[in-house]
Amino acid sequence: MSEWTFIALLLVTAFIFPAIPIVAGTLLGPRKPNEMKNSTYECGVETVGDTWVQFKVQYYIFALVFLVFDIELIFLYPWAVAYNQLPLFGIVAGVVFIITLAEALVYAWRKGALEWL
Amino acid sequence: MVTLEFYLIVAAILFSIGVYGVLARRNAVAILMSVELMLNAVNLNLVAFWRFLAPTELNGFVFAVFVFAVAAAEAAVGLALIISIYRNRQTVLAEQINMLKW
Amino acid sequence: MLTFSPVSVSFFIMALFTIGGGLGVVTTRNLVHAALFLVLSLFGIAGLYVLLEAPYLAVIQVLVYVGAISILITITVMVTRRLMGIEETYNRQWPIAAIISGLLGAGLIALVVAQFGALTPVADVPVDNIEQLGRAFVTHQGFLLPFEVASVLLLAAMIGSIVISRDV
Amino acid sequence: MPEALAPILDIATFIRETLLSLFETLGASPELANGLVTFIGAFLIANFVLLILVVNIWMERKVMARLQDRIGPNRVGPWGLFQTVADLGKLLSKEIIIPSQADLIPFLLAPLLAVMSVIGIWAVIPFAETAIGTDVSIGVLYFMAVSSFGIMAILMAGWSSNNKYALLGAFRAVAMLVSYEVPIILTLMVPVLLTGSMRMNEIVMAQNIWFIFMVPLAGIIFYISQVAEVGRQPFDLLEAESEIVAGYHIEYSGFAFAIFYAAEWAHGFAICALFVTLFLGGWQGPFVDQIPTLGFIYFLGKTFLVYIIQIWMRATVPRLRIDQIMDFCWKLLIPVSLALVVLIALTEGIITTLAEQGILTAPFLANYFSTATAADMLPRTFVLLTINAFITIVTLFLLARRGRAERERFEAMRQSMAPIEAGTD
Repeated sequence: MSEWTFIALLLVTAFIFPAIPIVAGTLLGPRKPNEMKNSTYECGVETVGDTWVQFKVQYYIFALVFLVFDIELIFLYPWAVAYNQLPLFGIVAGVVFIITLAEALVYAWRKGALEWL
Repeated sequence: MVTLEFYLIVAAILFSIGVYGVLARRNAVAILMSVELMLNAVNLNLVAFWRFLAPTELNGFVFAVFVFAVAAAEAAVGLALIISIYRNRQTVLAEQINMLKW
Repeated sequence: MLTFSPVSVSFFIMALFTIGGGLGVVTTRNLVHAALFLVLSLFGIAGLYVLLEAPYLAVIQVLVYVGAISILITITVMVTRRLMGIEETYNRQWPIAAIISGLLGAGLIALVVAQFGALTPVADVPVDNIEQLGRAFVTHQGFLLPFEVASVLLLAAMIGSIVISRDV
Repeated sequence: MPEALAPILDIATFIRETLLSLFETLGASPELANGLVTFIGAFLIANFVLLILVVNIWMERKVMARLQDRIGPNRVGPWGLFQTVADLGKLLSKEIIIPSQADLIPFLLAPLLAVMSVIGIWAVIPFAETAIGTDVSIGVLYFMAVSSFGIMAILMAGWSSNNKYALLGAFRAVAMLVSYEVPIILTLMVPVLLTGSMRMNEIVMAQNIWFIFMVPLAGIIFYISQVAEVGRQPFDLLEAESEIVAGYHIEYSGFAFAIFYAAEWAHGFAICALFVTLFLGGWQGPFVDQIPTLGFIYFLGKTFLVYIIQIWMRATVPRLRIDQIMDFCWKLLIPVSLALVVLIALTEGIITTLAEQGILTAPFLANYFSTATAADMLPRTFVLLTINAFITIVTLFLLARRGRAERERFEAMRQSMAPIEAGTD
């Protein structure tokens, strides 16, 4: 547990450190807002409404394939840790797992889901 | 020392929040987020039981790991469905998705 | 019972994150804010996992939820954005929903307090927990079948969602 | 080892013990003293990360300048060493402009999260055998988890600015970062496979032969993917000025911008430290088991060397297009790293099984997985290098065939276009 105290303290410190100059900057720094300055930067043209740009599904698919590999990691890292003591059967079981997921990659590739258009 | 009941109470509260979200929100994405909360409440329960009742056995731990995998699969398919419905019907409000066929 | 210690203080902070984030998810009207609250809530749960001496699960919680699922959700919010006004986000049955979930929560808490009063851990977590897990995943006595089924589940989930989200 | 020299030989332990006894004589309980020392350690690491940034930025500008036949900063302080400090002073005195349509809380939270994700990485990096923030049992996964906050920060920044360019930049960035996380996950598994542990210090200690010499392919893929993860050149299209102005931090100014900038630079240095820890032997070096303090020197020396390579890459390689970046990741790095993991596992499984059955009998196969001495690791190095060479050759062969096909297709297209071109002239 004590090892996580360190991490908690480090993260809190890391959060507070940059927060101080930002707060100081907003409080002490120059503050002369005007309409032009505070407008959104769009190369001089005024923004209309929200930024409602429609996004392509492509972004979703990349995140999706990533998610699948992320889950793979949950199962494979314990396997990798135990790897040195596993019999051949155990190693093959892990390899089968990887290959099943590689099929997912092959499918996405073949379907053209990995092309950036 | 934090005893088992505190973890279970947190999980119970989170679960009911999730139930409320599922029942009360209109947006399908928000409903999915609430489902995600419920799943996590259950998972917290599992891990707490594992830690307090059978820390030397792997069963509870493994169960939690598999819940992760299922939750991820659920989120992926659920969000894909929402995107698909949005493209076909231009809506993500749950009460407007009431036709079985279109 | 509860005494003042670093563990109990961090438990309360994390519980606050979890429940506060959860409340944020269901009450905020802005969906991107809801996704951010979801991240906060799930991060709180990761903290609770650390306190439960399951750092592996905590790290995975952060990796999978903060690193992947919340991004997926945010992208979905952006992709389905055009109709996502700031107007009302509750349906007509929200008072009933509030009552039902309140009752459910109260019932669950009563049950929990009655059944699992002040239990303390029966043993320590083995040090080579993760190694055992890795071995258990690939042996007959362990979880070989679920392990391989999980990979098929992920394959199916991925193929399914690619098919669903790509059809025009 | 002479007793009097102990503090110098192992300076980290010495400082820790001194502080502990100091706090206890001041009347603190052992837990409190421990907590205070932990806090001081965390504070020191956070400071180290931010202070070394000054050196990093200065070094980057100097090396870049030399590579481009310039002198670089040379006015503020000796050799322009205080240029960064002056820049910081300037940025501090500037206004933090908050766009009127921005979403205030995520807008200000995003840079903080970005810095947090970078400083958090350093918690598990061993500077020397006795000087590691905390040696958690899942160190390798921990830094992956912490860096995923960086992605969240980018999304928050892009969304809360309420700016089309920022959002577009953020989405591109996220798509790219998420993609390059996959090869990192896969190649990171290789050191874990070789060591049988996820503790950073154990991974370092296992490297009597540096892992880069055992699995060069994994090391190179890991490094390239990490460089992409930082978004440095040649993968810097997150802020491609000519296309999306500045990417996700377009609306940031003053110190809020400086913090994003700092996070990016610190991340660039952190990945060098990670690469050194995982593949270049970390603090390992001659005499380090007698004098642990030397570990600092080896570690920082190697890290700066790797950092210079990064600057060198920046100065030489042109920026890639986004489709090229994606193709490079999904169609080259990921298949290769998958093949690497699968082949390593299969080959080693078969070899050890054969040795157990007594079919393959060689004395060195008895402790094939041992990492105790460099000599013990030699047979494994040989096997792994063979696998690496095999995969490299196959990959190059496939790439060459692909390239030839592309060229032929292009030539054929030009042939068919030729009469039309001639006609229009």
